[in-house]
Amino acid sequence: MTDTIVSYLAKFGPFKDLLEFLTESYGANGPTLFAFLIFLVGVIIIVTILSTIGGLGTYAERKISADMQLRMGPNRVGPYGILQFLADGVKMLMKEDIVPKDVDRLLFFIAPMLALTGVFGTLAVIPFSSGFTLTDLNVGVVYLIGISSLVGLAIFLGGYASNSKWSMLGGMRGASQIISYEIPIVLSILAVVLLSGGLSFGVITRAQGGWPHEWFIFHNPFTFIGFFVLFIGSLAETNRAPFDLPEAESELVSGYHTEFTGMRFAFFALAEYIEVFVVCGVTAALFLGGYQVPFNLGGDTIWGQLLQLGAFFSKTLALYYFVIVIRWTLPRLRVDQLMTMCWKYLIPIALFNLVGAGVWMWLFKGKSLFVLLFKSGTAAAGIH
Amino acid sequence: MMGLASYLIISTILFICGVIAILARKNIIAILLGLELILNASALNFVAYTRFLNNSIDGHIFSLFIIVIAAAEAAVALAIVLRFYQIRETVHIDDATQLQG
Amino acid sequence: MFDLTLFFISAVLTVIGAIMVITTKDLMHACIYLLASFLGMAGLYLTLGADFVAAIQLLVYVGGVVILMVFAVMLTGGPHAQKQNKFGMIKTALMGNIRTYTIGGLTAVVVLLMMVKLYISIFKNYTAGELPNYLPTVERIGKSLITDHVLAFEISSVLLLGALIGAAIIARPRKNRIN
Amino acid sequence: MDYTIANIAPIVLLPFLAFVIGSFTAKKFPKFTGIMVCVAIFGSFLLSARIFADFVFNQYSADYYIHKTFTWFDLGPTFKLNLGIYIDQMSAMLLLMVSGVGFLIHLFATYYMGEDKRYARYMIYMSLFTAGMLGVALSDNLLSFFMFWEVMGFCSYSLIGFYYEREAPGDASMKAFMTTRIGDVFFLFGLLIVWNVTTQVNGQGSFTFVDLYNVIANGGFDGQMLLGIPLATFAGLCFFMGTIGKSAQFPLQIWLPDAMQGPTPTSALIHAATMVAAGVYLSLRVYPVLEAGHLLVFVSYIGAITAFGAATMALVQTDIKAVLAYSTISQLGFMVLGVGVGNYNAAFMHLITHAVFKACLFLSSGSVIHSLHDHHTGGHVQEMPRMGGLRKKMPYTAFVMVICSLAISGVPFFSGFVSKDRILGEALIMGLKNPVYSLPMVLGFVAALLTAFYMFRMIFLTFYGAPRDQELFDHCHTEKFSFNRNLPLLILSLFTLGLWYSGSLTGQGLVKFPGVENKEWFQTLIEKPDAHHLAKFKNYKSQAWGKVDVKPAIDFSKSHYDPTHGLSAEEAHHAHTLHLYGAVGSIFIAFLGIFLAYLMYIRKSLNPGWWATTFSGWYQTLKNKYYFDHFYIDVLIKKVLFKFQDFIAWVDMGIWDRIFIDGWANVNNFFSYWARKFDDVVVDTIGVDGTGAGVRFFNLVLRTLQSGKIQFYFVVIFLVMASYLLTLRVA
Amino acid sequence: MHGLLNYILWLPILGSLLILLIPKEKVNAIRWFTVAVTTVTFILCCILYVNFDQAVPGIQPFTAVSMPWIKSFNIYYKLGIDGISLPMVWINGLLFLICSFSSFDIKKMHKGYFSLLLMLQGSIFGVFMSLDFFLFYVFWEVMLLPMFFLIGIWGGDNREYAAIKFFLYTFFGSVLMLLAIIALYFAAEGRLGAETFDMVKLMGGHFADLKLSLFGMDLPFDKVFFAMLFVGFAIKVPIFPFHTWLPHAHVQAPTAVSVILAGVLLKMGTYGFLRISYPIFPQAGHYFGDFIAWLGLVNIIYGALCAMAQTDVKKLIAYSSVSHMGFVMLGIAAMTTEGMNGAVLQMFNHGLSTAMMFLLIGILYERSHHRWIVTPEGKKGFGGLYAQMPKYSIIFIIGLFASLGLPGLSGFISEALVFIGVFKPYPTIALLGLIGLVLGAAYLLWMFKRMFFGEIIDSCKEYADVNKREMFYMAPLCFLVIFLGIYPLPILDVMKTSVGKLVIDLAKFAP
Repeated sequence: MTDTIVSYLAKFGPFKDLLEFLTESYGANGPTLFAFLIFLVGVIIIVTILSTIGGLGTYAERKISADMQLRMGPNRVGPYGILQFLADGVKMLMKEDIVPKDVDRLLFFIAPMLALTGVFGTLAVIPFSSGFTLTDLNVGVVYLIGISSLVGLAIFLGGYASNSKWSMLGGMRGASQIISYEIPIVLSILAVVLLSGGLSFGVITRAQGGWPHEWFIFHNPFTFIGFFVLFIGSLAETNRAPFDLPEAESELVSGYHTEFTGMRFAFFALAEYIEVFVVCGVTAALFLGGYQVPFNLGGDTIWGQLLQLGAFFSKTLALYYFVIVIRWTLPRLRVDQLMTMCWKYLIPIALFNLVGAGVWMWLFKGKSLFVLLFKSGTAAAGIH
Repeated sequence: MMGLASYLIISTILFICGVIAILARKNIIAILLGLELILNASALNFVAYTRFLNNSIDGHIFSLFIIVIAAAEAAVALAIVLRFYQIRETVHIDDATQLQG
Repeated sequence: MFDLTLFFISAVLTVIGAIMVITTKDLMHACIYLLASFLGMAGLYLTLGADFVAAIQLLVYVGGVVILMVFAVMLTGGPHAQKQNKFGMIKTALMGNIRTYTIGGLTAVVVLLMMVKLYISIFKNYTAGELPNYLPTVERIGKSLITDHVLAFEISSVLLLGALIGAAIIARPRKNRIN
Repeated sequence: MDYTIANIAPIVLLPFLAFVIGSFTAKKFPKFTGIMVCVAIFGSFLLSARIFADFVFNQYSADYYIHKTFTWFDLGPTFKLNLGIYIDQMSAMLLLMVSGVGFLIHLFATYYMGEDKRYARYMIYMSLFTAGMLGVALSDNLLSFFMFWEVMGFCSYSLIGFYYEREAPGDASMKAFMTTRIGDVFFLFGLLIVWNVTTQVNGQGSFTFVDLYNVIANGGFDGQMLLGIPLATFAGLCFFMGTIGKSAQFPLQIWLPDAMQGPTPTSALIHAATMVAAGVYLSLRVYPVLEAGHLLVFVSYIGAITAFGAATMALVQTDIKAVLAYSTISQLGFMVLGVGVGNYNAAFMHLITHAVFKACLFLSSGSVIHSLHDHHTGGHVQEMPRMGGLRKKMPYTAFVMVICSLAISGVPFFSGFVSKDRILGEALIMGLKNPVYSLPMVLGFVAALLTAFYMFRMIFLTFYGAPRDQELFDHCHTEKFSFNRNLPLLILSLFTLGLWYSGSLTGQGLVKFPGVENKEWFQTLIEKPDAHHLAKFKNYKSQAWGKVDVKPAIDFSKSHYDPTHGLSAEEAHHAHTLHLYGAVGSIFIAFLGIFLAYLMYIRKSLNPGWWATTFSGWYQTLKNKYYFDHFYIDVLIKKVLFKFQDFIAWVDMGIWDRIFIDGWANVNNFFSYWARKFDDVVVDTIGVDGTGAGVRFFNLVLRTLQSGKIQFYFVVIFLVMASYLLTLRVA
Repeated sequence: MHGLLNYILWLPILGSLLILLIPKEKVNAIRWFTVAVTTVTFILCCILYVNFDQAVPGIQPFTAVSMPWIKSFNIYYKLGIDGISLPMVWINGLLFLICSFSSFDIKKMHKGYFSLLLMLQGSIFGVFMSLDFFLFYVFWEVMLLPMFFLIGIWGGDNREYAAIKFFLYTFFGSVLMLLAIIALYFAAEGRLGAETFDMVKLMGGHFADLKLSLFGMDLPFDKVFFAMLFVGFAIKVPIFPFHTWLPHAHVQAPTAVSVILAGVLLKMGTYGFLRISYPIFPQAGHYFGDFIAWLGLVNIIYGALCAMAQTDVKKLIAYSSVSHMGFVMLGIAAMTTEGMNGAVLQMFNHGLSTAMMFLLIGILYERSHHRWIVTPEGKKGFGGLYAQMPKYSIIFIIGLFASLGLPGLSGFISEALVFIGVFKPYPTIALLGLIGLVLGAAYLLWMFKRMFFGEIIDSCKEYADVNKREMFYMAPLCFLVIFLGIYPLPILDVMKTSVGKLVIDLAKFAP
């Protein structure tokens, strides 16, 4: 567990002194407890920020769609209506908590929680910067995929528990869609894993560089295709348009969360928007160099960390913007088209990419296309 | 507290629960749940022995294969259950006695 | 201390989950309890230093098996289906009764005895020693899988492929059989 | 004069290249192709003329020759195949004749075939043929001789079958090829014998004539037997079979009349002047073998029978070309008779003179045929009964044809007299000396009589008298002189004069021109390869093919004319006297024949119809060619060969394949049937099914345990496992 | 250069597998892919030819490939060529190239056809290249499979019968051969010190005085197994009386397969004599020499007589193959330099001329859909083709005369060499063999006369002359037939050293 907040802080002198003091006074459990506290603080910070971002996501969605449709969008609450999400949140908290009569109560309560748990669980391994990462699990990628599939279960349970036909259909669609699209996603992530030689996000990010030509997306033709496979798969994973079949308004009223109101609905919505952020972040970390800054500006200092955070968030938010634009651009797919797309196109392509990336590794000793093209460029060679 | 014994007790509980689920339930899916429990119990045993008895990695690999087999078994078994349900419209275990002697 | 906390939470989750699986009357709930049990198992694996196994446990059971189970439950009746089919059989089977639980319990006791007998021999030879440090296992597992265990690895890949195709073929509805 | 590859090889290569180039240009530029072929052959003619001049006028020695070889292929120490050229006086003359006559015939062909739609193809075939014939003349060995010989055979086949839209040329071409093929395979066998004998003598096989002569000179054939026949006889017979096939001698003469289905220039070149003569040329080349094999009597009989039989058949022909065809066979018979009676150079001289006048006759007949166009059938007319009086319409042709007929009939001062008289004279000598030769002698004289008769019968029927088919006569255009129609005829007829051959120009002949010295010419330049001649081959070494000619180290003295031809004075006188008698006799016979023809067809004092009806049996026999065709085709081939081959094919497919090969299937079926029975009854029913029945019985008992309830099974499993484990003792 | 044989051998087989990946609707892609593969193979064969060192007798070192295959049985993957096999390899490359063009006419199941064709090519290469007996046998048997299907699926009306007959007959021979192979394998232990399948090691007459106890009799080992190998190869050649599968197979097979069958496959039998039977059992070879020579003579005359009686053109040419292969047997039986060289050259030349004939008949069949010279009803099947198809006729004449051995075309030299070689040991047979030459000319010319001369019959009036594609693949054969007739050195030179060595080796064992 190298790249976490604790290990980052451990590089600074005062912190070490503090640890020594704690060790002297409380024994071996002292530093652990302290690390746990710092961890807790980090978690609170990240959850807060991400919840805000999730809320802002709804705002951004409405604003961008308005932009595209030549409307104003929310503009009453706060400057440019930026506080609209707070207003919405308050409204939802204030609402009556309706539980329909024939629902399966246990599942009805658990489902939103499960969704939120799944999403927040993934945040543990997202590499926001070299210092500001909650934990850099050495099986980070697998963990992320595993824990995020809780969302799919949550959606299904939500649909099942509601005891409503619309919800049921939405839940089923969501679950089948999520488990199907997990396969191309995993396969294209594996290609990246193959190139970088590690399952942790830290390793993968550090295998790339600050410049675009050092990113994995431009490493070789297979990863270039792999990026798009991953991105399309991510859209389906998060039930975003054009794959928003589980909540297709025009067919299923509102899909799996038709019967949910108030805070439970808010949880679902929040989970969705945060998940979009998460997948964008993952895509950025895997393919677009993550938090890497050109020339490694700032190094380990706090400024360097801020630059890295800036780099990560700007890439992620750019993707986020792109996701929203796609939602308001493309029409929704049919169910059979969705499945055809996954099983007949994305999976073969992803398999091909995986094999291709392996062959590339074997043939060119892992050198990127750029390095091969400009072999004489010592700078390019030196970075790898 | 985190000794071998505690893990073995947990796994034994899981195993016993699995056995009871298999024998007591009449729903095929519930029986499958019990099977999963049994498989998990054995996987846990493997990992625990690895940790406490020898530090080779083989126990991990064995539990990985157990997971793989469990996944395959779940897929095929559930497919069979669905097919059975399509044909017989029931998932009662005692209705699946076509193979009796 | 952190480990211990994790162990307690996980153990409780696992055991409670497992017991609830056999006691609950609702199949869907049983599935959810099973999920809890699996999550606990993942935690237990972590406390045993098996990070990769834990992650795979999460990936396969949470992301795969439980959803499959839930699907199956839903497709074989769901909560409000009719109780009887056209043959007069019970559509959604009972979750057991006194008689079955008795048989199960008795068998469980026998099995428990058997296991105790097994464990005795283990504990006779076992002396608690210095436990090794937690080390990352991914690389070791990976190398082991493609060197010592490559045959098993390949066979399991074939098994999975067979299971995939088999499941798809078995579950596919035959159009000419539908009335 | 130096001879190099550059000035000898083109003799053959020019026509061959014309053929190769012509094959590509024939379709697009037919006129050009025709001209190119003529030019190429004229080039060959010039080169041959130079060689001829060099040999005949400059060297004047019968011993002089050029022999150059190169290795064609080499298969290791024991097998090396050399090819090369051999030029002596005989080949030099043959080259000149072939290229000269060939050129004139090609020139005529541009007239005769000019309007034909396959004109160019015709010309290139002719060109290939000429290349083959020149190759034969240049060959130093029997193998290349044979190869060119077969190339000629192929060209002959193609040209006889040139009008392939009709059935008859197809039959004729196949007949020609097949008949000669029979002779050819014997020729090939002769080659094998030669190779074997040379291998035995020299340790290195060879096909060259000089090696053959060398072997004979060294007595290589002595005492060798093959299949109970002396080897030399066997070899000689094989070679002579080649001659019989190619020169249409008895009994393989049947193909030549049919070969007239080809265009007339073809008949002139191939079936009169050159190819058929190549057979005789072969006999002349392998003369020592014939002599060593004591075959000359046989040869003379064959020749005489052919000469006589063909002449009799010619008597009754009505087709103008058929008459000429039989006359060709007859004249070839004379040549073979010349070989048989040992008059080597007379035979060769007759070959040359015959080539010239017979080519001329054929071309003339072609001229006649080409002019006669039947508007009813759309074809040309060859039947003499529909001709008559044509000399008015085509004076040049008539003149030339009469000249040539005089030559062939043996009228003095014409070439035919010179050569034929010498053959007959020698036959007379032999016949008087040795009674065995008397029959050939008599037949030879009678054939000469018949020759004069039927030739003039043809002349009179064609050109004299009143037109018998007035419509045809009217449609015939009056002949206008044209260079490619009449010039070749006139040039050829010029060379039918006897003075070119008789030695009169060089002072050897009976008729001497004043102021002419006695110089070497035909009679002694063409030296018979007898023992004396062969001696010089005893230590012979051939030269490798090179750029520059290296003349033999021996300085050949120029030969002098020896009037006694190496005989003693008394013998020479005797021979001379007999020759004179023979000459007088043959003059008489020639005139008698012409007179008879005159009586029959001009004066009409003898009625040919009366003769035909009176001797109708003979007439039919002659008409049917002595029933040879009938015997060969209808009896030998259709009755014997076809029946035999059908029988063989029936045995092969019907008996061998159907019964013996496929019959195995029945055997198999039999065994497999019983094996199956055994399997069904004993093994399966009793053994296997019996076991099954036993099992089923227990099954009925035990199946009750199989309730199909899985949980029951689980319980059993757990209990059994538990019971097993509980019995284990704790270690 | 060292792996060249590997490339030549496996390229077609790889090609035959790759064809299976092309969708079956893309017929043109399949055809041109086959052409590409055969072209590359042919170019490799030419490279092989160019690099051939004619001074080296026996196996060329630069081609030798040897690696263990099944070590426990001493089986090696051992390839190599010498002057005897090189012409065969080369003509195999050439004929398959030509056949892939000719096979454009195939009407059904293109994918399978071309795949099998390439597989056939690869296995034939294997037969001619392998120096390990076991490998040889494997390729020998593998070759049967594509052949069986090619005849059995794409053949004429009676194809199943022909295919099964071909298969069973050849298989029967192969089984005898296998027996001999195994016997040699075990006999080698006693004679050479180790059990081996290596042909080169087995050569040299090591097995002369071995005895074989069979049914209570003491039989000479080498004579018995020479006879078994003889039957195995004789069926392939085919030698009378084992020849009856050939007419059936030829008549029923599609054109390209007939070409391969006559052009290359028959040569495998005679190649077997030269490569296996004689070098391994030279004493037995001398012992059976007269017998084989007489059989060769019977082949010549019997085949010619049967050919003459046929009314089906293809059957006629099939029997003519029987007749011509008799010359090869005659040359081999003579065991003289000239005879052996002539035999090998005849193998090559017959490959060219008979391939021409079959291709030409295939072209005609493409237009007429029958092959009767005289139909079973007794009418003319063809007539006046000369006027109808002039170009075709010219090519036909070249093929015909090459076939009947006209000097100046390729067939003559080999036949002449055979006769020269045969004359010395067997003058009688040489004399009788001449009948075969006459009959050969007779049946071919008779066929030509009946089909080509005369008026064009009604059914022939729509036949088109050869098109460009057909011209394209016939032209090289015409050229080769004429060129090699005038200048045979390109083939003679490469083989003479090897053949000479064989003859000298055999002469050592002359009784």
